[in-house]
Amino acid sequence: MKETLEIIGQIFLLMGSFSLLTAAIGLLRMPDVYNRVQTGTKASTLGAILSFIGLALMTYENWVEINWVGRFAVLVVFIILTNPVSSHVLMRAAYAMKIPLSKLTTVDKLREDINNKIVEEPKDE
Amino acid sequence: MNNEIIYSVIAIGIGSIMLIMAVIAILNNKLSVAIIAAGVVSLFASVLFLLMSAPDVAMTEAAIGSGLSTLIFFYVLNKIKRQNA
Amino acid sequence: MLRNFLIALVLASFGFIFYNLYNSYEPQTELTGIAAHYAENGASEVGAANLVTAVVVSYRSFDTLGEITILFLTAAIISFFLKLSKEDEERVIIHRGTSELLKTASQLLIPLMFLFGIYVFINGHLTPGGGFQGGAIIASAVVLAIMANPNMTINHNVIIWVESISGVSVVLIGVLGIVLGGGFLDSTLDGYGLGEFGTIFSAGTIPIIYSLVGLKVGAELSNILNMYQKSQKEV
Amino acid sequence: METLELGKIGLLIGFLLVIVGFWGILQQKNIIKIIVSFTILNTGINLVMVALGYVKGHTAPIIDSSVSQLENHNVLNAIVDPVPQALVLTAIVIGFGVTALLLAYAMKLFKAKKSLEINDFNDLKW
Repeated sequence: MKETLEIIGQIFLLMGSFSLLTAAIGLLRMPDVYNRVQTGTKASTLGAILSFIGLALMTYENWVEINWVGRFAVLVVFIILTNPVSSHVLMRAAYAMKIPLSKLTTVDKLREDINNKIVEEPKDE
Repeated sequence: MNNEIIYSVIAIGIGSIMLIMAVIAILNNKLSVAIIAAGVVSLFASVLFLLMSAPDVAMTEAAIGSGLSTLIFFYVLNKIKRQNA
Repeated sequence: MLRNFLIALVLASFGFIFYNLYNSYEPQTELTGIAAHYAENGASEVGAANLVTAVVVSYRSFDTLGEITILFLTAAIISFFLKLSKEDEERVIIHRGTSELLKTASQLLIPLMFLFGIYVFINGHLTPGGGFQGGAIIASAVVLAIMANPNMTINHNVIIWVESISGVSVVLIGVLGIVLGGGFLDSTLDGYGLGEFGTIFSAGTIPIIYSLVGLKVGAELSNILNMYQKSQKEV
Repeated sequence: METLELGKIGLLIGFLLVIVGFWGILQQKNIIKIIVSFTILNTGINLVMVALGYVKGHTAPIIDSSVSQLENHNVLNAIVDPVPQALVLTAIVIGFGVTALLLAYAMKLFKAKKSLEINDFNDLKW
């Protein structure tokens, strides 16, 4: 039982580190700031969650003693809550500073919404 | 024993990033870049504290050194910009 | 030119001193001296699992008392310097609208952050953490509140009351150490308050003192941040 | 393997950061840049102090199950020095207070002269 769980946990860890690796490659290869933040957030959130699941499986002893599993669960919840919000605020700040979009961009929904007066334009003071 | 060597290699990498960031913080002419670079130095210092088995210090440094002090720097910068305009 | 030469001279002499210090540094292989005493007897004398907490709150608590006094003085001086005049106080500046997502998330996150800060300083004698870290986390929650709603005003009286009551309580518990224990700020209360090692109700008055320190540090850091936030109103 | 000692690496980085911070304080002319250099110097000194307390291969100074599982229950061979960590803990908080105070002074100075260059503040020069 324990050995099997350990092997499954290691597989999860491997998947998590692969996801983090793609995040790092994406940071280097993406054309502009918005795409970079997007890859950095999405892939690293998934990578962190997978790594925590793997670690929880590897440190599992019995379900009564949920010392570490509970802490990893709380960590995963915190990451799910905070990571998207922080990158959203970062991107809005970048948009307000009028950092140019990449030339390959075809759809700019925020600009459309601003033109249709759904949201107000974020402005740098 | 193997862990120790891996930690040392990680520490050398983190330390070189810290030194480069510190030099950037001093030489760059834009104040905002300098402040962010100083915050990065603090953040990596907290990782180094964790490697040197000082988790208490790492928590304090991450919250205060790279969070709150960067924020008050930006408050001052914002006010100076506003008064200049 | 002369200035650059002098700077180079100062830096070279510092570099020389540091080089010698670095060369003569021998890595420790075992704890010696006072650290060995703390490591061997910390658990039985003070009862805190986290030895850093034992050193900060019990063995060297005068240091901590002086530290929170200095922090109080700093906050007082900053409040004095950044005090606004009447017309500045009433001015309203228009911030750029914060996004819906941040507002909604902050409503969920701020209570969680307060809870986490309180958890950190209540468990300061068992796990990494303590009053200073918990106070910093509470101040970060205040920062998030300010970020989500820039026109928010923090009630100054709350901060003042929390700060002064916790500061006075720390000193009062210290005086209690003279009466019941071995001296000022003695946390063990003559060996009766130690409890079972490793549980939350243990280590004498250490959790109480550290929680009060956490509240005080959190209030002071929030006060400093609040003063800086308000100073933006000044033209 | 002598040079790959974690304590020595921390010490070296700390010393270099101190020197870089001193260089910034002496060489820069903008007050905000001087305060930034001050924070870097502060970080460097904290790093030096923690590195001096590090003992090779030992864990954090918390007595929990990992320490009590040792064969002879000898705490001395298991944890690092807690005293420098306690000192650094307070030093970081004080450092934040000092930085905030310096920035308040900087704001007042800017309000007086509308400038942050130290060469403009020559009232006491003769």
